[in-house]
Amino acid sequence: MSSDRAKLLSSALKRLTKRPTTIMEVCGTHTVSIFRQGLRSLFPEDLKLISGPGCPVCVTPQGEIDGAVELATRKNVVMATYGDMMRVPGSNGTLGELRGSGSDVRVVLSAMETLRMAEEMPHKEIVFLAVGFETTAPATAALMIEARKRKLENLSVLCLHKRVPPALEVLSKADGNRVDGFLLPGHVAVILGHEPFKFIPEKHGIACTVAGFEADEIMLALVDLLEQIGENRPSLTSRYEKAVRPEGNVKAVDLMDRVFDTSTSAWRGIGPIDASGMSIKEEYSLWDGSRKFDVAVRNVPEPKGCRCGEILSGTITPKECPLFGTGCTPVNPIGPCMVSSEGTCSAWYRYGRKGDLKWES
Amino acid sequence: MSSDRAKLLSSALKRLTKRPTTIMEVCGTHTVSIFRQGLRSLFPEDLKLISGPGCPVCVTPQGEIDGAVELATRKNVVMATYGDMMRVPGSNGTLGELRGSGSDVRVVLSAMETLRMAEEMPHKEIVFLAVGFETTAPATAALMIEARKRKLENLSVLCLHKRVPPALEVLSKADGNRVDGFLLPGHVAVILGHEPFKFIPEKHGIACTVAGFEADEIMLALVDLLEQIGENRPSLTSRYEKAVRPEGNVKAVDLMDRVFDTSTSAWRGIGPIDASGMSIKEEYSLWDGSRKFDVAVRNVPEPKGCRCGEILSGTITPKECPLFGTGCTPVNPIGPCMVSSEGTCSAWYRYGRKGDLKWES
Amino acid sequence: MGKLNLGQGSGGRLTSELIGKFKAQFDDVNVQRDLEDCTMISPEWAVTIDGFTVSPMDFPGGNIGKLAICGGTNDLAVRGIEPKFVTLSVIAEEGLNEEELLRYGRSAASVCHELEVKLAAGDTKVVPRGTVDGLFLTVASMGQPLAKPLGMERIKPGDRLAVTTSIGRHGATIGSIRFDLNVEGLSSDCAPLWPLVKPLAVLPGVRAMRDCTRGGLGTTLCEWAEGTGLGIEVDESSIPIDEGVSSVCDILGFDPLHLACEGCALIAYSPDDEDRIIEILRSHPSGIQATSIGTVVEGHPSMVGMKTEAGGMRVVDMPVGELLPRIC
Amino acid sequence: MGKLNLGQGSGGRLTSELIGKFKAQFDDVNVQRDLEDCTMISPEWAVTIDGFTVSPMDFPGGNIGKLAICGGTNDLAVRGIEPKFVTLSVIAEEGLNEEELLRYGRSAASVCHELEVKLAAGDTKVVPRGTVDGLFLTVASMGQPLAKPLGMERIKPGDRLAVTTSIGRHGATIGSIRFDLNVEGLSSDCAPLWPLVKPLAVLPGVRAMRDCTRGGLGTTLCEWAEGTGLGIEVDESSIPIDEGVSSVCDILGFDPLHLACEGCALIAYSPDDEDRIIEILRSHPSGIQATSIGTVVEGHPSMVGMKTEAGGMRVVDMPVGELLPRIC
Amino acid sequence: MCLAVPHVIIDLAQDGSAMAKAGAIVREIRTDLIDEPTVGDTVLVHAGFAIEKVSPEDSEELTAMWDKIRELAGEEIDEFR
Amino acid sequence: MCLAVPHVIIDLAQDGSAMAKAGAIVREIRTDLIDEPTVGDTVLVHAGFAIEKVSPEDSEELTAMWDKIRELAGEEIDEFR
Ligand code: SF4
Ligand code: SF4
Ligand SMILES: [Mg+2]
Ligand SMILES: [Mg+2]
Ligand SMILES: [Mg+2]
Ligand SMILES: [Mg+2]
Ligand SMILES: [Mg+2]
Ligand SMILES: [Mg+2]
Ligand SMILES: [Mg+2]
Ligand SMILES: [Mg+2]
Ligand SMILES: [Mg+2]
Ligand SMILES: [Mg+2]
Repeated sequence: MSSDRAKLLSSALKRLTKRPTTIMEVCGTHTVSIFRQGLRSLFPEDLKLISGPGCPVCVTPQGEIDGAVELATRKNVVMATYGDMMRVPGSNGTLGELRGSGSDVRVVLSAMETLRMAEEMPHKEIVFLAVGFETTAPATAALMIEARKRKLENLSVLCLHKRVPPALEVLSKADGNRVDGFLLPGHVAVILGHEPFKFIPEKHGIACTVAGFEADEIMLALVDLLEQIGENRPSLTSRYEKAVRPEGNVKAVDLMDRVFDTSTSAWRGIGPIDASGMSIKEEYSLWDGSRKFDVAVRNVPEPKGCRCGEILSGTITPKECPLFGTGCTPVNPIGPCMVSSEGTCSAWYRYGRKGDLKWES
Repeated sequence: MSSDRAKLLSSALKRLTKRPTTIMEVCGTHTVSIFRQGLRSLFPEDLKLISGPGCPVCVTPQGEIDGAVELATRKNVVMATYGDMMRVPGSNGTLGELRGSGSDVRVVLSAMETLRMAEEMPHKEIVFLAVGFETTAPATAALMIEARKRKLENLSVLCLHKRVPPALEVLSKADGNRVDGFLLPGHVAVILGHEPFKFIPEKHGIACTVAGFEADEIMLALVDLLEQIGENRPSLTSRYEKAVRPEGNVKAVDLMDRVFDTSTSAWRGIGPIDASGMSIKEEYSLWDGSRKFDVAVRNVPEPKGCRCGEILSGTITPKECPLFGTGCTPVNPIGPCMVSSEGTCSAWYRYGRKGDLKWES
Repeated sequence: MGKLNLGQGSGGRLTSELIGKFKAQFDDVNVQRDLEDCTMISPEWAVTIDGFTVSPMDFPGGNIGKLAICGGTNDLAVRGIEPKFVTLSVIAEEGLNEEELLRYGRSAASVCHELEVKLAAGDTKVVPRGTVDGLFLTVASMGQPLAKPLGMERIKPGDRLAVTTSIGRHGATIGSIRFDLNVEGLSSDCAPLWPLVKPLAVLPGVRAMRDCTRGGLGTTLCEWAEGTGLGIEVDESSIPIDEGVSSVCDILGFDPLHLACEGCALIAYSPDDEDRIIEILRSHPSGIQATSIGTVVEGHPSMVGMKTEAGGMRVVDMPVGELLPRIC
Repeated sequence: MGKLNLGQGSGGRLTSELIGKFKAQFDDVNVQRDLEDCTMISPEWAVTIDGFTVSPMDFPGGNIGKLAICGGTNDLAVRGIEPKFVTLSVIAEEGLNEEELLRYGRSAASVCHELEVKLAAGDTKVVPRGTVDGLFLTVASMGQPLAKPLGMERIKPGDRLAVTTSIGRHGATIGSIRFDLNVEGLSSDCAPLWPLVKPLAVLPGVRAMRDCTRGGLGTTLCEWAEGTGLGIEVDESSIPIDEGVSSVCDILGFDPLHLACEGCALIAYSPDDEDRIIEILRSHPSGIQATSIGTVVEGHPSMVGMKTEAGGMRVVDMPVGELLPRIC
Repeated sequence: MCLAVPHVIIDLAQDGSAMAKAGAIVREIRTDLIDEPTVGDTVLVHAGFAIEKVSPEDSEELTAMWDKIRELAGEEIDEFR
Repeated sequence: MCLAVPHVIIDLAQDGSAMAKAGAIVREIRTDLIDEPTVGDTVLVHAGFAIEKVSPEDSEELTAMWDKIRELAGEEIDEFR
């Protein structure tokens, strides 16, 4: 974004922010993008952005991480996952540390890379640890369909995928919800389209705009939201028209539907949410790592003093956590929000821990 | 040995050597022992010691080494052998080099160590590359009996064992044999006793003394031999009475007989010798690596210019090989006699390449 | 205190912490108390040491041999110290091609030749297969200062900062190979800095230089801010970044400020000398992309701020842990 | 030219050959032309570098940290150069216990302390699991000569030779662990030599010293014979060998002359000074086994002869290739 | 979540994969999730899959929005100048 | 061939193994090949197996031989003195 456009948008935002307004950016990539581009310093003081449950790594319960870590330690297992997962702490260390103790854990850029791994290591069990929202889940579905087609017996998926809309419903109807508008996740909307989000303005009266990830796309979406809020006509708009079709990506949704059922799923710090999970259908059970290896998921209490639950539901900002920046830093993280590179606490610490810097020179 | 005793023995040898006399030390350990203890410099000029075919590593044909090397490269195979074998060159490199290219080749001090390896690596095929004469073969036999008892399916033996007496028969009756006496291998005699060697004086009129490996034991045996030669009454005597019983080690021979048949075997540089081999009996065929893995043994020509064959049969000494010390050194060995640490050429090069040094200081 | 992890090797905060703990063991015998990468052992001589491992050992723009001599002498060069001697320790894996080893040796020698640096001592070890990944080179270098050694203690508020070339090229090159990305025109910036910065060593306006290696420009900026207790401000739009580097960052989710450089120095200097310094740098082939990128300030002590392209302001921090591709 | 093999790492002939070939790549930039282990870079300063890897990292008598500083400074000490500074490069494997690493650091530091040597620079890298076996340390040391540096060029026919302690203890210790032998009373000789040999550095009768490391006393003797073109004669019965070392040699078929030492120097000196030198050595706790073992001669040039216990004479050569147990 | 980068398709394979260019990078991507992938299409790639085609031009709505914002910001922008 | 070293048996196990001492070394050896291994026996160990017991004393024959050698060497030895 040119800084001319930025100035334009910045003053538009100032004009439109007539009273203290709270917008939740749902998506972790939005959180990071806003911080990394220094956009917070361009917002008027009364416009407050809080982060939501939009880092899939952060919302995975510790018990599920522990199950994955345990599976990766099994002798014959080669675990493949996205880089994001390597640093998330289970009760007994992270997948990255596990690799340090000799387990075979590999970073992939695409789920499909595991197909070749399975073929090249016939004596090993390749487990793809699948994490992410509706954006990443179609790729996992495509992988499982292909694995079934190729009859790959040594490839399976440990599925931690989650669905975004049910989580937004929980937040929308929560007591004490102080969100005036949602900056909706652009890439989830690319897959799901507008429909699954319409209940938010319609049932809960909260403004919604689908946003892209460039600085101007985010700020335009905020302009949109502030207009809705100012005019008190909550609706669902999109400022990511270049990529999102209102009906979404039908092919991708279809793939997910072929492989996954909808189920209740636990969100770290939030608790179980109806219909927010993706469980592998019976006909793909041979490729379901959880069933194949009987992965146990225990209920693990959250780290003491960590307020990630409140962070993830937007109830507090990191600065309100007494551990932030003192007991809890990226070097010695306490909670997942400080570990994941898209975690809210991590982003606040790395890009804004001393508040908004003022340009001196 | 005290140098007093050495002086005594040295002068006794001088007295007894009345004409140019050639003794063959059959055993590689004798060769090395004589050189390392500097005994050659204590011998009279007319007493010439030549080395025989007594380094089991040297007499293994290149084709058999190649077969072992090929087997070691197979994916699932872990090859275990004595340190002696690591440096012997096959046509495509040594076992040591193979380890350098990622094959799993391990040095053991005892055949029995492979039992634990087999139990600890159930998914690997452990192959014990068995080499040596009648001293080492009983250990291999004990291993195979135990492997059969424990029903270890992933342990086998690639058997390159050889028998000494048939080789001595070939040398004794060879045209142009210039050996006046044999310094017989003490440890082989520990196992076999005196009987299998008696044919040498009796049928071929060549003096024989079983010798130990200490300086005084070797020199005493030479005294014995020179007396026999001087008095022209070739017989079989023993100067290793502290260890060798005339009947040998019946238990050890029995073990060998249970596991091995007698067969024709090829000796590097010498050719096939009747009854000089040990082949694994039918009832142990499940533990016979050669059968199990169908190891091919091709006929490989000797390295060009290398005269190891003549060295091993005592026809020439290393100094008579034009490559010795120039084209062929321990750093860049051409033939096996320069590679093996008990090889004749190697011993000559390492301990006596400039002839017998004279003490200056 | 647990087991070592890769994050501790990636040049950012975790590395600093580990190094701090390790150095603490040497407290009573340690003369390298400051945060500079080389130490004066007498008024005439400075010394530095660095270990080099890179996978793959050949990469566009260099190889481990070239890298080792560049990296090993750059730590001297950036303090205005003329590299005079290197010593080289080789740890090679059984099974490595001998010809390959010798080729890396030739590359190393050719950088020595370019720098007129002499090899003073060496050590070569071959270790069993599997106990080292190919080759590790360690270079200790000795050099002599042309003037009073540069160092961050000279940095003052108001000083300007420049980089000598576009950033992140080494890290992006290695990352692209590791994650199998085909990037047109991308190669490591691996280069010796002395020929470029020698004229600056005697300019009184130059305060300090640092080669941005592991952890990238961002880490070096933070080290200076934290080491001096001053604030630093840089302007994102002024930082030279090649298209290949930004493409790799886009796809893997890396911050170009955190990608390793191997031939890029950060320079702090008096604002009065800016034109002259940039001119000197640009007149050398490896400095044609040299650009001023920011300023030392009194505000936000020990912190680095960056004015973003969007006109906002954000904190620049060291990377924490291994750089891992972000996907979801 | 093929693939590197372990023999090239064991300190004997193959190692010399490989080092020769590698050094040839640096021909036009190499100032280390002699065969000594350290080089004067100015009239006041000498430098040396050595890489250290040992498995296991803890062994009776020391650990890799102690070993690195001892070995890294002994190359200076044996030239009569007082070690003043060390630089230390650490390459550690992901997964190594951090506490273990720090403990090795403490051991290293405590040798520095004993030697009054300062740590001048360091580098710490953590590399992925499987790319290094635990830990590699590289030490480059700098020191100052007390007098004209000792060196083999001073050795003359008629000079006598002594060792400062019993030989082969480090090699036998490591070999016994590797082949699972339980040897009573055996421990590595790993020790810093400077405190022991410092008084000799200023004795004009002392010609040269060398620490017998990889390849053992035999290799050092050969290097001197070949380097000076003179003959050397040693007397087997005078060479101090502990019972543990001979037991290991008996069982594994090793030659004690080929086993590594890490705290034993070979010294060449004028015969007139023999008594004084042996007395000086024996007055230090790590020199109580010091013994004269032989003589430099004009005969059999470049060859080492040994008068055996049996009263015979044989050639002493460097080991060729990896030391492997002999069985059959 | 969901880092996605625009790529231009430069070559199509039969098996549902394609070569695509993002800045200086040419890489293989999967096209399973989009309709009629065509050489020249700009697609958004996430985790190795093209998840949607993107239109390179601003929508009319967006152009209109920019006008509105310019208007809205009018005075403020002047302050900056 | 056949490096063998004398060991003294110091402890016997049931399974055909024994602990034996050679110089400063105590190690496990196999006793499968010898009759009635007994603590205190000196045995010759090759490739981990005791291959024979050795008698620590010189045989009568050997003692006689030394006498003969002394006699034989008589004059020569004098030359050395
Ligand atoms: S700052 Fe740390 S402890 Fe506090 S909520 Fe965030 S992650 Fe949890
Ligand atoms: S010196 Fe070399 S080439 Fe000649 S016989 Fe011996 S091993 Fe063969
Ligand atoms: Mg595993
Ligand atoms: Mg194999
Ligand atoms: Mg350095
Ligand atoms: Mg540096
Ligand atoms: Mg450096
Ligand atoms: Mg060295
Ligand atoms: Mg050195
Ligand atoms: Mg040395
Ligand atoms: Mg050294
Ligand atoms: Mg460094």
